[in-house]
Amino acid sequence: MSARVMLEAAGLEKRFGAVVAASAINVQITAGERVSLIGSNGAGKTTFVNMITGYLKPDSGRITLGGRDITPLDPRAITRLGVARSFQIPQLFGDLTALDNMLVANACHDQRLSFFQPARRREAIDRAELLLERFGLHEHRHRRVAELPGGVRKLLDIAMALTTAPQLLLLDEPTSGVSAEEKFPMMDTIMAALGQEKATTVLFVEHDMDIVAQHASRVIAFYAGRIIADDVPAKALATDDVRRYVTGELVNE
Amino acid sequence: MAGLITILIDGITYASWLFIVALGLTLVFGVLKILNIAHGSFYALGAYAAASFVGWAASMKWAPGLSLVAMLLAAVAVAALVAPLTERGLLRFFYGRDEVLLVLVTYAMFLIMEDVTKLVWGANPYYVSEPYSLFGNVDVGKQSYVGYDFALVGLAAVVGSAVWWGLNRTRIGKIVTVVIHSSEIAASMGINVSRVYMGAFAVGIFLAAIGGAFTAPMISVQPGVSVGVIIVSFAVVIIGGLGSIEGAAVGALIVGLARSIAVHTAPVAELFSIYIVMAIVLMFRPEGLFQRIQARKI
Amino acid sequence: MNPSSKMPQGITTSGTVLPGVRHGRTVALAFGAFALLAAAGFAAPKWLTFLVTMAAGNGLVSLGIVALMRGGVVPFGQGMVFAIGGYSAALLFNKAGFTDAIGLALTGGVLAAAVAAPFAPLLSRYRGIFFAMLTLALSMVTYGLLMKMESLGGSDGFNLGRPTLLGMKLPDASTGYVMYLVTTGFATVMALVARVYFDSTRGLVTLAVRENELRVEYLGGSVRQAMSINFIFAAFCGGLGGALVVMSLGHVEPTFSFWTTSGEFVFVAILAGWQSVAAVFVASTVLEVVRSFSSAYFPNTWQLALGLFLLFVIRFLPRGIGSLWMKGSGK
Amino acid sequence: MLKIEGIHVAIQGVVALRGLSLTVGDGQMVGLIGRNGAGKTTTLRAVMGHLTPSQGRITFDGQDLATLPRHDRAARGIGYMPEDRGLVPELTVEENILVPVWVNQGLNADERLALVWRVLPELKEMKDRRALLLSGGQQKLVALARALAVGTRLLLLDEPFEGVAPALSKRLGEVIAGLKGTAVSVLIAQSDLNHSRKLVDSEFVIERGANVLAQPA
Amino acid sequence: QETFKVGIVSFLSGQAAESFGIPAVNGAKILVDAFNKGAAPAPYNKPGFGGMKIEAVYVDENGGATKQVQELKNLYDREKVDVVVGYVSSGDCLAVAPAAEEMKKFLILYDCGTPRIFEENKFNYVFRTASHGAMDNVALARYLKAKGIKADTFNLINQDYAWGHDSKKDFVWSMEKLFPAAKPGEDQLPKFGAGQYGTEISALMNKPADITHSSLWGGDLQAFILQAGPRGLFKKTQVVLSAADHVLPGLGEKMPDGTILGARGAYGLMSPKSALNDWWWDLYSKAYNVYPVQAPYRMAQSLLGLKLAAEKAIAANGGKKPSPEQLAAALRNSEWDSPAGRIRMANGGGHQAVQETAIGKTRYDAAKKMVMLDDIMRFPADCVNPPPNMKAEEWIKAGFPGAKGCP
Ligand SMILES: Nc1ncnc2c1ncn2[C@@H]1O[C@H](COP(=O)(O)OP(=O)(O)OP(=O)(O)O)[C@@H](O)[C@H]1O
Ligand SMILES: Nc1ncnc2c1ncn2[C@@H]1O[C@H](COP(=O)(O)OP(=O)(O)OP(=O)(O)O)[C@@H](O)[C@H]1O
Ligand SMILES: [Mg+2]
Ligand SMILES: [Mg+2]
Repeated sequence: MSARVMLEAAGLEKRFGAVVAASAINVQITAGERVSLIGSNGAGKTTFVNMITGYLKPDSGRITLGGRDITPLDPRAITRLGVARSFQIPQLFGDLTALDNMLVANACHDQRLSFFQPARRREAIDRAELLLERFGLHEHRHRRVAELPGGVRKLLDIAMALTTAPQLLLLDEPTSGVSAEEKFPMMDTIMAALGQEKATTVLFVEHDMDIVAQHASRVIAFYAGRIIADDVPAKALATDDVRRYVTGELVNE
Repeated sequence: MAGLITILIDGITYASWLFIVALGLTLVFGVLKILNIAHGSFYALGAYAAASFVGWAASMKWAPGLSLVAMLLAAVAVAALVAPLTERGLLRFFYGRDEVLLVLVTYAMFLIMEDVTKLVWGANPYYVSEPYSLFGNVDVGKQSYVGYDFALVGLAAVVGSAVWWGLNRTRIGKIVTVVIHSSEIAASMGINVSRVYMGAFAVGIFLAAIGGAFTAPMISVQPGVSVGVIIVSFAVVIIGGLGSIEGAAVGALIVGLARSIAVHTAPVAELFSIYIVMAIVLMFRPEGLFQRIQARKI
Repeated sequence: MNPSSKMPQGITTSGTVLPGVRHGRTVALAFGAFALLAAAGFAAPKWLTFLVTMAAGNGLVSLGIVALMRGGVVPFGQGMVFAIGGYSAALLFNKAGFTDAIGLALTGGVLAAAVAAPFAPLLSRYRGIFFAMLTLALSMVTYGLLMKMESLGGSDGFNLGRPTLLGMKLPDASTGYVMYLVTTGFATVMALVARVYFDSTRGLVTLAVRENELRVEYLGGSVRQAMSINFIFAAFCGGLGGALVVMSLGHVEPTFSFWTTSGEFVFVAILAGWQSVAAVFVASTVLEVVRSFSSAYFPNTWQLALGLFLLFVIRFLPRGIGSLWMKGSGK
Repeated sequence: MLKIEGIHVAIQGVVALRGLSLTVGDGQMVGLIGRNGAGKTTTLRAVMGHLTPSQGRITFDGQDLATLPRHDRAARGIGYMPEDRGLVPELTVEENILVPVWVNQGLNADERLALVWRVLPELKEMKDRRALLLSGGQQKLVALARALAVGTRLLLLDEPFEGVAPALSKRLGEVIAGLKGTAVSVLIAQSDLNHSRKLVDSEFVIERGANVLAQPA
Repeated sequence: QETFKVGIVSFLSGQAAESFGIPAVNGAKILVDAFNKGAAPAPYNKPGFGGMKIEAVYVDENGGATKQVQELKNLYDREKVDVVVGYVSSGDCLAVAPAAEEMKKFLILYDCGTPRIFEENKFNYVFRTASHGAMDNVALARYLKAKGIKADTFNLINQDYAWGHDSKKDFVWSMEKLFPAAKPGEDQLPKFGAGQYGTEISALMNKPADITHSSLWGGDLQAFILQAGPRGLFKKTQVVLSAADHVLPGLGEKMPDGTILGARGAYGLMSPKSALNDWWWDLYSKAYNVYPVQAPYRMAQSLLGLKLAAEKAIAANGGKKPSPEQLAAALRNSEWDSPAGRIRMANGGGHQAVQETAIGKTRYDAAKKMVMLDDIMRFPADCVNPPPNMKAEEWIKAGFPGAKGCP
């Protein structure tokens, strides 16, 4: 694999009043990596994802995607460059059915929207249903998503992110809210779905260390806005800082 | 120089009654999420009730100074009578509906109240002008102002601070904040949500009514008084930011001053002054001057 | 086994459409409806055809509002485009001697859209009540300007004569009916256009914007573009409606742009709901009928009657009249 | 103390619970286990009165809850931690915890606050921060604290461990375990057995709105 | 027995209801009643209209011009009324006139003030049975002149809509002719229904002028008087009001003394002495406990004119109900006596009435507990109305050519 740097964050700083949400964040992600972002609550993981995707502007620092500076861009422009994300709290179109949610994702992905072409046309539906099926969402496709249980919504959220066939995918706590016995199959599903899109780079925020150990090729651990570890899972999870602040294996004194 | 002082005084006195009325509007929106078109009708009700009460007070031979008390009582009576009727009897069936739908509900209420006030009080005008002379006149330079106008500024300040203090500095205020955020959470905490709605709505009506009651001495109370205040008070709360007390105060001052400047320097522009100010403010602050804190979404 | 084959056939295909097929059906439906309307109008008494003409003209404005409502915003100032359409048709008629009904209607629509276009990017930033109020402010400024324009009759407005149709003069007796045909014809065409637009990919994205803008942006869709387009579309509908109403009415005045006028358009749009385009015209007609009869039979309390009617509809048909026959989409 | 007998609940026409039953005894810690969409949240919301069962009964200390207004639950000592935290963003952490104490007579604010700070000392440091600034996990802690503040008799915890980093979820586990043996009963809704297995005295597993089996742990 | 159906449209709600709409409708009700009983004095003493019972249908004018056109069509087409008498608002008049014309139905505009209706259009079926607004302000200026009141400077406060604009211009032009040296000062244009005039009053007081002119009416006028009175505006300047008689009964002692005002005709306290007027005054006062002001007078004069025209047309039609054309032919160029004096359909090709008017000065009579009008001066129709061949604006600007009989 060529060691092409796809995403680089250099010297990111972000404060909210007195709270430091990001401090001296330097990260380089190579294409094809599966990176897990871990950290205690409030460590700055979501903030990091938000800065990469343009939702938050860092106070200082620079983010480049494939060599191109994306720091000033808005979420839409960054999405159009092939970055997709899912959300800690699913962001769906509550009054629409699951299928329609997917159709919207499809439609938005098309470069040119049409005034004439029906949204619910056969080939679009087929494409959407394929993905829904892959995520086991097929039976829910005609239900209003506001009525769907939390875990299902989570999956749908991720399925929508995948519709845009991204080269970089950021998942914010994909398995939270998903029942225990489904967490692993679900990560398998996601990763399998990704496998088909060639070499999608994935960053995922995760609290379950077993999943991290199984699915990540690299772990970045956050604490109080700083990166406290950045290594392959086995090594990262073994550092004192991570054991103290993240997994709680070492007790805080 | 004298011109400037006149502009200021005129702007502030105009702002005072406007603030009282707009305060009620913004409060009701803040708590119940209803932008109440019928607010103008409550204003009219206050004015009519004041006419009836002051007339009654005069017939009971109350001292002239007590007519102010009669006006206050009128506003209380309107709030005590109308709030339960409209809130319990009508609005609660529409809670949680779309904001715009609720605007229409209150529009329907406005239509109904127009005819109801006409049926109750008839079409003939009422005058309550006795209290207007209570405070004598105050001379400022070339101008002679009616003391009552300044008394209204005082009333606005008192009412405004009372409501502000109640919402920001008391436990009741915090409780209202919880209800504003989510009625389900509030109920889970043990808050009697309908009572808070009712209370906020009653206070809102009271503010509209007291605005009407204390304006009554300067106007002739007759059909149609409701229409004029609606749009101006809307403009005030939009400029200030919906649901914000500080916003209503600043909005009322801006509207009052803008209008005063227009009348004194370019009377032809009076008709649009308010809307132009509103458009300009929204241009730079899409949600008004005092925006509500937004919860984190992602 | 393919899981989809387990589903009952009706569910899999409900809501799905094959390209062209649905459009064909919609067009046929529209033509049928228009033919029916034309026949009914011929037989109906004059007051009724006039009422329906007005309802159709006003309904066009509300149709534009529905387009915006689908994106989650409600303009409280559509009176502005209504007035622009009306005034431009009337001025063209009086000052330029251009009298063709269809031409005037189209000009009204196009001019209204042209005036609205520069505001569209600005307004696309606003949501909720603030969008409503900013449009209201614009319409009230327009109202104020029209009030001041003494050359346009100030607050009293002015009259225009009888339009012609495709070069033909309209005889006294049938003017009402011809204008009825022209207006309902435009209404049918615009309803058709709106239906196709609402069902298109763009139309679906509009619905998504209402639900969650953030997500639309994160999927690469442009919220502001969607809003702007809807705004311009609504302006066109509004201008068209304004021009048509003015031609039938023979009179135009600044109250066209007053907030109560705008309020009624919004009311019709809400009454109709956002699902069905036909419902807009039904709602518009229902409102006119209720208002007309209550003002005839309760001259002193017609507002009370109208208010009660409104409450009744909002209470029992919260998703609009359209929800009576559009059960499919949404909940 | 809490007894749910065969309740049916529909949300906007969608049937979410069909004949669910469950009991929580005095001082017991009970798990309500089910996959996504099984009806856990619905059950808790029905107890809190946000949803009304079309059939069946919910009793608390023998009193039928259906006859009581929604806000009466807190007065009877039921604390609720909703799935989505439900903090009031404008209020500070401390105010979020205190508001329910204020509105329920019979609770001593100082006492309840002291209890909360003792059990969750990490919250004391952020007591003056507005809730809207907290991260998801931090909000979970505050929500738990708020439930504790009024929940003198029964706590309803909806997925307390969800989205919480391991270190913190351990803390939460400790806190909940610490309630054992006190007079407070706890009902924990969870899809994840890992956290609750060690904690609960008994568990009810539900699927598609109905009981699958009830077993003592 | 055949009935004659009359649609009567006026403000039953909204801002013009109290001052104009409802008093006018009240007037119509008792008058129709008296007609049906044959109780009116001669020549109005035939029961109903030439023996046909009059049936009145009342409609609210509130709601805008579009609604009015629609309701007008409903009245003719659905309710099958024979004539419509109505409309206070000039905008409504402008809108409904062509609609009636197109339907070839008979329409009487009884109140609205704009001169434009018959100056800009020619109608066959539409009539206005009252003078248009130019008369009011011409008379005011003439009154000032005749009484030798000092008018070196004058301020203006008028509502910001056509009525206010037109009144202001008519007054300013008249002043230019009659007081060439007079200088206009403040020109305030509060919006219709403003209710609060503190700022405007300050502006007027800042630049005090000899005369302050206003065409405010209704609630706006009352609020203005209530607010300006205590601030001493009426003492600093001679206030002249073009259409203010209707606020006198209500305001009573709150009406400052010495205010010069008109009633848009010789109405109310300024009405001429006549048997017909006495009858009408008593009829109205007994029914409503207040004397009639301008609105019921104007309604009465239109119904009286309509009655004579209808009877003439019925006679011409051999006792049967006349067609709109026959009605129009009968009313065109006709003349009749009203409680406010002689009404002559002299202008606008026989479709626009001219009438006399009067101006007076207020004085509160504590004994009678009512405002009286002193120094009343009467202006014959030909003195204050333009001749048939001239538009009001041209006429005033040309220095009132052909004005006859001015005091
Ligand atoms: N929009 C915001 N306004 C104010 N403070 C914020 C905002 N977003 C994040 N913060 C603060 O920044 C810090 C980091 O928050 P962030 O959401 O990134 O944490 P996280 O690592 O994702 O935590 P969790 O696992 O609980 O989701 C927190 O202390 C949070 O309170
Ligand atoms: N607002 C709603 N409208 C309609 N149906 C709903 C609504 N909320 C929940 N439901 C339905 O009720 C059922 C039970 O949902 P509930 O939220 O109780 O599940 P849960 O067990 O808490 O799941 P999760 O673990 O995902 O939180 C689900 O099938 C869901 O579709
Ligand atoms: Mg996070
Ligand atoms: Mg749940």
